[in-house]
Amino acid sequence: MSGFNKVVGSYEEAMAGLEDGMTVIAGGFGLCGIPEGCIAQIKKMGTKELTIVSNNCGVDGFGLGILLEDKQIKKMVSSYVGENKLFEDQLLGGELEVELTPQGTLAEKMRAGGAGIPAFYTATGYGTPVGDGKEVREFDGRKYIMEEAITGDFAIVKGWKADTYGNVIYRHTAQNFNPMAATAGKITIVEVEEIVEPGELDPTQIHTPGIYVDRLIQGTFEKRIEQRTVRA
Amino acid sequence: MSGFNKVVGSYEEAMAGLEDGMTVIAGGFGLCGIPEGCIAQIKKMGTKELTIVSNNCGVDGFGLGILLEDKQIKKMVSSYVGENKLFEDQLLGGELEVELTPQGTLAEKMRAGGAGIPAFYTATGYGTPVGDGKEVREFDGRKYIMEEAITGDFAIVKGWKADTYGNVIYRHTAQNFNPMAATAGKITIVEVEEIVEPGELDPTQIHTPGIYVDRLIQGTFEKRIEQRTVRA
Amino acid sequence: MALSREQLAMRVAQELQDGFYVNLGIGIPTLVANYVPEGMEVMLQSENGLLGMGPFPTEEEVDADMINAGKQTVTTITGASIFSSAESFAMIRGGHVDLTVLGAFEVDVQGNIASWMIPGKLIKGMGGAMDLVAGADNIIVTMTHADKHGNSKLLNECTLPLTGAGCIKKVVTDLAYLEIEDGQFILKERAPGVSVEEIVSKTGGKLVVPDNVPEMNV
Amino acid sequence: MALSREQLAMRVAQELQDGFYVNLGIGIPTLVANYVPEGMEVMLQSENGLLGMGPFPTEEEVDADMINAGKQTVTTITGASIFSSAESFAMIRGGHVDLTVLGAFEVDVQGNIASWMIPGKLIKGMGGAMDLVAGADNIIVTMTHADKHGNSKLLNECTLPLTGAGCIKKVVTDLAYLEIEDGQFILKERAPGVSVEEIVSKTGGKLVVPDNVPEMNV
Repeated sequence: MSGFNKVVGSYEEAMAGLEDGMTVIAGGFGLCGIPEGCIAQIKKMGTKELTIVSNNCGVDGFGLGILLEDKQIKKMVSSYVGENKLFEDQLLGGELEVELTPQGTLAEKMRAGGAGIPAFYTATGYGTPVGDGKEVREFDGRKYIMEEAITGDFAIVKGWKADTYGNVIYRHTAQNFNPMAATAGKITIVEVEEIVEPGELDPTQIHTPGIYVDRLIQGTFEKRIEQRTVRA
Repeated sequence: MSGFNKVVGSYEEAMAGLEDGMTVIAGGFGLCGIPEGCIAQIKKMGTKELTIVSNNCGVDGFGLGILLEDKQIKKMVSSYVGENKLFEDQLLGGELEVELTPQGTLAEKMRAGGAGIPAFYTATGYGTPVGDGKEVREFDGRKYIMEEAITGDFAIVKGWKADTYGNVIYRHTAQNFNPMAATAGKITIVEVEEIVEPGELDPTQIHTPGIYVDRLIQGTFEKRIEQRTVRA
Repeated sequence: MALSREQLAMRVAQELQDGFYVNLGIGIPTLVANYVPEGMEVMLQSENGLLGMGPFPTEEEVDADMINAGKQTVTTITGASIFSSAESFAMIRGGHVDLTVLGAFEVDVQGNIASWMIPGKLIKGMGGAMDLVAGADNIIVTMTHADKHGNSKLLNECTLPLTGAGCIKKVVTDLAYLEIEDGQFILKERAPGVSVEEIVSKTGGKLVVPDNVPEMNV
Repeated sequence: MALSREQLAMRVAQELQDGFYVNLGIGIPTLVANYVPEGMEVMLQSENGLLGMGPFPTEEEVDADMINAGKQTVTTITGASIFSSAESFAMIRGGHVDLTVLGAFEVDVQGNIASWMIPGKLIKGMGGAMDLVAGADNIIVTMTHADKHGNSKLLNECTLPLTGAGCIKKVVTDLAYLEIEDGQFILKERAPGVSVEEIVSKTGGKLVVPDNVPEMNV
């Protein structure tokens, strides 16, 4: 039997079941560690009215930015979205909704979603527009706001290596939001640079255990750099 | 200057500052991955009226159990404490208080304490004695209880290897509660089997980053086994 | 005849599916691992922080740093992962474990379960049981149908302090397989040779008996 | 004379201590890393998930998978650790970072800070700034004392939407170092050659001027 083999052979198969109006949680920070292949597949499928939960929305022509071209995104839940022109146009034109969420709160909302924690309290955003309409509560003399968990119909994740069981490790700072995204999808798809056999990864060094992963695909990645800074 | 070197030379130095009435969070599950040296030092110091937050309380004559001998523990916050006779005697004799906390809630309370999350909601314990007196709240039609974070004056942690900066990795299932305990102490002491130079551990494979660690000491460990089960 | 512990485990094992991540409690639930159908793969989760638990070690393999939630020395299977208790219960609480099997003192028609505390006896603690029952969608309780004094453990309302409220839907006892729905037990299967009458007489809670109650295949 | 960006960074660097874990925001705060006193070690935290950020890479070292919170390619120092964004903000929110340095549009006498949004302009988002100011005990705000139109950025009440409430205690501007206490700014140091009168005239919020206001040592 297939047992725990999560490998699929195509991005069509990887993203099968995605429908208009669904919520997709995406790993990545800026253009670092983004699931390039899954995003391209969503563009190809033309799925519309999507809510995308991702720290950023790519740039013009790359990353999640390409989903703006055909107006596939209805709403972004992000901490920072100011990298592209189409985004700005659609936002100002009222075609796109944005729910700005502090970066740490966003990471924690994803983790909570995956971990069965429906809500938590944080001081982040108290007394700011982020706290508007949210429950305020005092603990030990300090004020906190209640934030609710996020889950997605799909989660799309970029890993470095994975075994066929879906045990994933990330490379350097391409880890970022990916481990939390992986836990928070009803269906979690991980695309990686290399798929290895079970047993090749050290069990104590796995960032995302295979239990969170539904589909695994090997991709190729452009890995565009947003701010190429070098020293002599 | 000393910079980030967390290494101390003795358990006296490691546990300096511990006073009667303080709260100590301890890593370990059963007798696996327990900070043997720190516990022995607490016994030697004779500190009293301690609140100990640990999944278990050791056994008679080993682990946290040795702190019962001189009645050093006022209160245990644990999920399972039924492994020793002295414990039972002191509990029934009213000399010891126990706050039973579900294992997953205990782990999450420690994590929350270290992560600046003062409280969170969980379905665990709703409708049971654990939920008594706690706020109940409904999310998406399901009932949850509010649980508050735990922090300690001290956290005592058992690692496998650490570099001198306090970056720690754990061995096998001796990881258990140790990473969360490490984040939740005002002063966190980690004892390890081996101290290496910075750079010897892979930066992406560190379980506890050194930022959480105040004092680091190399110890020797008996590693007693509670249930030695073998196959032919 | 009432099922043996092994037969109970065999019946529970019929609920396994290929690719399931499974958490097995101490006692009869542990035995389920011995009856995974030929060719099927399941992966065992141990709540202290291990996914992919293997058999007990040989004398040479024994390692104090490799234990399961019952504090027994164990091994890992190929493809296992090991993590913190917070991560382990994130999996459990978040509903990522496909099947949880555990024992109980009592279960009632509302799906309540009591399994951790008998007032008047020393309380040892709930360990991970409350997290497991609250986190799993798919739980099977295994227990004897009645206690040694003949008192039913399937009740209209649990008498002991609860482990979880409204979370149990399937019970396998030594006499029957039952499901819980709309505030009643539904008798689905009988142990071989056990009569419906015996089950009815030993079930304290409201019980629905369909016209046809097949024998278990164990 | 008003401090240059470099002098501002130098003044902030005087607040560093050996063994500090420090998060530096974009702009002037980033420059602080260039003025760590000789022989002192600090470790830079980048909120995308890196503790122990090193200098920019050489051409050969450039790696798309190794960036900082400003999305710049960086390196790691020996003894660095890399982790998820959840872990990174656990550190930040949990108060484990010893010092946070960031810019601002406005700061007020209540310790409120506005740094992320100017209504009427397109809102790009707060990134990690709200988490940073809510999580740190020890925050230094660096900014010019007044905007280019001469309007003070040190106010009795911020006019822009807040990044955080009541969290700022120290401000280093191009004219002065001030602390915030009991609903007022306290003038602690003047930039070399800058008069108390100029600072008073450019400070919108309630300002306490001690008898002796030494010049900064930059």
